[in-house]
Amino acid sequence: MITVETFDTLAAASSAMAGAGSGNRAGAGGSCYMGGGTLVMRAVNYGDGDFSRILRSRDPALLRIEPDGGGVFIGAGATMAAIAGHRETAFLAEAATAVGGPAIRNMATLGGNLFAPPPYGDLSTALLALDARVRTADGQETPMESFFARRRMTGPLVAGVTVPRPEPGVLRFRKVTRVRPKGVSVMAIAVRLPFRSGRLAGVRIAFGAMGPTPVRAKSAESALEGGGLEDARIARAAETLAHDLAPADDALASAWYRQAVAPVHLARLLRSAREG
Amino acid sequence: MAIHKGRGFACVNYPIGMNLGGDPSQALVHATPDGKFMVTLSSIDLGQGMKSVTRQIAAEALGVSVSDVHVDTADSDTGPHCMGSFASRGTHRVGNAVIRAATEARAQLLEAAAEEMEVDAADLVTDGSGNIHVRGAPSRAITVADTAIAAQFRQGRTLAGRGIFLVPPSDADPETGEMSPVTCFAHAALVVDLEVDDETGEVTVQSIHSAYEVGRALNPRLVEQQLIGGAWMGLSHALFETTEPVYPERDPAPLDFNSYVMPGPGDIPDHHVAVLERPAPDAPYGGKGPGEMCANPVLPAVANAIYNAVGVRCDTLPITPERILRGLRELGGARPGGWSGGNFGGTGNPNGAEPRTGSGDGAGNGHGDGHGTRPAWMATGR
Amino acid sequence: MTTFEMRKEYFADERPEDLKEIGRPTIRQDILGHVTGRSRFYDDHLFDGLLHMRCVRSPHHHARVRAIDASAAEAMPGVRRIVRSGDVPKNLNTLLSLLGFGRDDEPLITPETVGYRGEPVLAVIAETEAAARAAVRAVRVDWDVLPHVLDVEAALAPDAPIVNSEYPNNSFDYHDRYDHQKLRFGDVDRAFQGAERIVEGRYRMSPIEQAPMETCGAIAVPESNDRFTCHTSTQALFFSLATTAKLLDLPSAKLHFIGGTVGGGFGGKVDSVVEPMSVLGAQLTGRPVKFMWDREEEMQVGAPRGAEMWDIRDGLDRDGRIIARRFTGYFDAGAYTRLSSYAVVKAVGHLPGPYTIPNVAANVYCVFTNRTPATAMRGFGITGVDFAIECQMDRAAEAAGLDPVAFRILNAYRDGDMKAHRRLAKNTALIECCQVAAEKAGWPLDGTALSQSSLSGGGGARASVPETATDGEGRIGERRRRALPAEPLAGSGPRGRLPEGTIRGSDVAAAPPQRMDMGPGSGPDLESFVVPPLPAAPSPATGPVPHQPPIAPSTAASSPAAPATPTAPATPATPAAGDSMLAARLRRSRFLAGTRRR
Amino acid sequence: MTKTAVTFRLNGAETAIFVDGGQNLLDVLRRGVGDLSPKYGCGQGGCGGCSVLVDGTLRLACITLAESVDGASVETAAGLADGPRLHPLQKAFMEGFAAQCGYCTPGMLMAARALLDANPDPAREEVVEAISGNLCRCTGYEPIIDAILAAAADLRGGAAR
Repeated sequence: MITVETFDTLAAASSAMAGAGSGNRAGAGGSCYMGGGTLVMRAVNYGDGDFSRILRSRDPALLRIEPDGGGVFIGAGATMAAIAGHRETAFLAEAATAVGGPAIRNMATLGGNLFAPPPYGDLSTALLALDARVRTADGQETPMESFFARRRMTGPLVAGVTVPRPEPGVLRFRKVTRVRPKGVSVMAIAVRLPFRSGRLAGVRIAFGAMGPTPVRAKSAESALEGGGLEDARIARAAETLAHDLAPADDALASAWYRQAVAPVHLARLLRSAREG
Repeated sequence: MAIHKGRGFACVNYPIGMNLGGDPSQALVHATPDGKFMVTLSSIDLGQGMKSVTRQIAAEALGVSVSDVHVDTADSDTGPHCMGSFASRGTHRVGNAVIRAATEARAQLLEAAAEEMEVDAADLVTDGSGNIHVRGAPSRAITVADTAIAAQFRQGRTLAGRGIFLVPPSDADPETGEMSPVTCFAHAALVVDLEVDDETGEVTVQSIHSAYEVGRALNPRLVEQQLIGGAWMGLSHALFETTEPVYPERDPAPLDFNSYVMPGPGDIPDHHVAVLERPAPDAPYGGKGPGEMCANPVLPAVANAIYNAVGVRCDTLPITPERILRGLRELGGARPGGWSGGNFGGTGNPNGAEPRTGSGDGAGNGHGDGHGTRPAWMATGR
Repeated sequence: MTTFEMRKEYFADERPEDLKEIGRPTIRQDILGHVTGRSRFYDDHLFDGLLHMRCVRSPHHHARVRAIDASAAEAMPGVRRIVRSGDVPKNLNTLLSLLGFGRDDEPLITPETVGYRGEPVLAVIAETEAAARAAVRAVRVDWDVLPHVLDVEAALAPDAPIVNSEYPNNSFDYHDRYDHQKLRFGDVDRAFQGAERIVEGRYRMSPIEQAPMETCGAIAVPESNDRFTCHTSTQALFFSLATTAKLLDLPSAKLHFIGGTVGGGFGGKVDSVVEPMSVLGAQLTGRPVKFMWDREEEMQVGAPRGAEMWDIRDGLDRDGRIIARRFTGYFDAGAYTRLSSYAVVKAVGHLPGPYTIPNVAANVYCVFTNRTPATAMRGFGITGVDFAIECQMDRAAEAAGLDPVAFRILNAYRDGDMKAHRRLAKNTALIECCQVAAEKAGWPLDGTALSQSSLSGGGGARASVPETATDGEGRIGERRRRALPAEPLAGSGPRGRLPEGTIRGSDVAAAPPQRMDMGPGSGPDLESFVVPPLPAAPSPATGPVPHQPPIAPSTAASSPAAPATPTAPATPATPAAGDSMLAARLRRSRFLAGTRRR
Repeated sequence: MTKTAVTFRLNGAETAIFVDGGQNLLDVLRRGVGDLSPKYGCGQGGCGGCSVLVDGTLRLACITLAESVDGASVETAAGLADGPRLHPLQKAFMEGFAAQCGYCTPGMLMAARALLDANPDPAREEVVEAISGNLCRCTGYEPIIDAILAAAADLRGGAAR
């Protein structure tokens, strides 16, 4: 049987979680933090979560979307709809809108997206490309990449992310689905393409649903870094993808197919970036 | 990258009712005291419109307005036996049972009216809007309501009918397969236009032009619902659906609608439907069930269109982007207009393409010569 | 965008237009309920004290239950009853036993050996769905995992694991005689030899889920009058009622089934699993019990449309007419028969599609594999083979160098033509559909194709049943004899390992004439038997017989060197046994008899 | 089992009920309160059959923790009509033959309602997006999209009058 505990502050929830000796999701104590519920409630409904205790927080700070230094802070409780609709996070609107139908976007939160297994995690893919940092309840910040490398359901609760604000047009996002207008990802691709004096400087390329977590395609980044988006360069970048991506078979597509079309979709995304 | 247009054709017939017969359905019809009619069934409405089409059939056969008829189903204590809603049998079997029940009730209605009017029941007709009158003399009339009241309270007569329809059971011959499967068939033909992305194997279906022969469209809007929704399901079966994506292996297995995929509202092609009506002699007002056959021609038409577009024969369903991409790799790239040609068409060729004479050298060789020129039938339609 | 037009000019003289209500776009009777959310689907009935029933299911494709420990589950809060296989009074059924078709082969709750992943071996009834789920997770089953087979061709191999003990050959038994349903019309092998072109194709489709938005379910309620009311999502009310009565050994008068408003079915709600489960639950607890599938069960445990595989071989003449068409079909039934056996017969009756072809043959198998049993779906028995036929038609048109539409019109069936199942075509309209679809799409047809009509050009010579080659291949057990237990198999009759075409004395009564010549609708003409030219047969002498192409390879254009005509033993003429078999079927039929047998 | 008291407004009426830990809103609406208009299709948030509005926002009841709507306003398809007067969406679905089995209809209506509340003059693609989380197995969507557009036009006309 499930018990639900709701806390006024994230800190309280986090220490309750820590007290239970577990983390954000199912841990040793069988506790699970719930944000929007899109994944947790499904597990509850099907009785297949390995937790018996749900922790929630109604901390208003979790809903914040606000400027933070040169970037934006997005609270872990901000929904896809809120992120898509907020002026401060307009650069993430495309990625946030790519998630689910309207009802799901009204429910699914940033925090949940950070922990969602493939084929979910479209927004997180964009955040990885933007070199966002995950802020936990203890105030610590971790780069997305390290966060994903160690992603597990233990440790302090996530308070939100801080995202460097990209110049307009620098973030490009593409979601490949089987179903239109909405389906889950065959893959999601987010690229950060900052030009300095006509050359790319600080390229970041992230793929979602191409591994257990969103992952950077570093070889492709190197292929582009310091140059432009000429066809040959794009082709070279696309060729390298197999090194960095490790997709799995699922009911939507095989690993073979995902690997086969990843270069195509990356090349198309880069060409469309070149063409504005 | 290239997007290749293709068009494909397929046509089918479809057997109406349970194979080999032996699948009865019954109906009861009775009048309320003031001449409204209840049709009692145990048939299932699972969206196909059973309640609605049997209501119209009953109204027609009774000679009253549809607003004076209500269909009640399905309760095993009150509704007489029905084999079920499957095999496109509902309209045909249940419809016929309803006609029989309604015809019996109508005969009693006319007899009751004749007694009230002191005329011969054989001379009476209904006007379909609540009146019974002497043929050719609309002013010599009595309302259905007054007739029912008289039947019940003065004549002591029921206005009710029972109906059953059964195609007698038969069997298939073990040696030759000789059999009497069904009594009538619906028909369909359609053209699918689509585009194939030769780098990803993705297919976008643009339009369907179809002709469906349904015996008689008992309610054209219900028929339209079946045909439009059925074609959607055909597309879904052609391109999307499977519980075992790498059959015969059981995994990975879709467990939700995120992974068991179907076309979304953004995947819907234009669909231009024509309905033909060749009434089946033993069907209710000629109507054949359109519910199953509408999906069937879409599947092969899609496969044929993909072949036309890129030269890949898609013989395994569903035709996923992966299957197409693997086919393209085996082929060494798309071969648009893949078809070995022939001398055909020629009239009204909107492309002005010349008919070609191909090698005609046989099976499986889908890409002989002249890929650059499209046969006339490949031209994109209106 | 959708457009919709009625083409009233076609068949106008066959269609009186004096109807008042028929043909009108009357609004649906049920629509007000639908748009207000007040239509009562089975689950839209509320009961105090409703209990929830859920199953413990096999995680293995094929396994034996050594032991089940439900003690922890039984002790959990909210758990009201553990339901074991022994609680099902008559725990063996086949759906079509209601038609007297096939043998009982499937338990409601499996006592020992499961044949597919997801097969139920125990059920739990609890106060809430959550409690039932928790209890199911607490049940421990000790499994003895067995080898499994998932591929239809592998299942037919001599050494394949036995999927379904009632059908140890892994194929359904047809007519107590063959391991497939045959169609024989004319002589395809001879016709292939004279064909200008041969076109071959193999077509496959994987299982499809009906995916109604409302999952399958039922709520059974014990009534004060010692009856049970069952609110159900069934597509076939009395079918489900009779199945429930049979499995639970209950007089049908004790059952009151209510349904009729169903959230989509598409064939998936015929199987009558949820109804006996819920009624059993209500019997055992004395309380209302709901048994419904969640979406995962609907997708992987609920019976799909089964997979099919079709091999088609066509012979074409110089003009592009199809003169011979041969099918080998495989329906993947999964672990139990359900409706697949019947789908095969329906498919055979549908062959060779809506075309007039003078020589047609088919062997179609209902094959058991270790997967979820298949059942009906929209297009039952037809969708798969129509896909195969219509892809094949495009291949054949290409081979003939003909426009695909014109090619179909050339070969289309017309009024008065004899179909392969030996009934005359009437009320046909394929040609007109082809013409209208082509016209709408701007697909140019030549004058010849445009001038054709379903009303003319049929009949005459096309109305006759051709001289037909038959054979005795595929007797039950032939394929797998060596791999199976030595003792004779129930219901399969006396057999020995005899060369194909050989008919033993004891089989003669059921044996067919080897060649028959029948006029339309007539019985076999007993005067006209001749010794048939049989196709080349595999040697019966060589070891375990691998699964042969069910119709032996033809000897047409591609391999002209082997016009094999082995002599087959002549056999005395005996009329086909169809009539007596039907009678037997009717005698067996519970449904037609209208009463339940004790 | 621990029960939690939850109070909310359902289609304008104050409602109070005890819920189980982890119980979802769909179950509470249907079995607890007796509003049977939202439908169970998956329990996974994948079909939209249980779409409801919570404080005016479209949500899926099956994956909404029931106690999270404490103090909120919940609207379902059962509350769409004003007594016997149908909402323009209901009328449009009726006249446009936009339902067959009817099981997805209540959820579809609520998704459409959420759209039209925010955007009275949607383009066709916006309607497509608005119902992209709601599955229909019968209609092929086209009649549903048409009906929503027709209702939007009707509502705009009504507002002008």
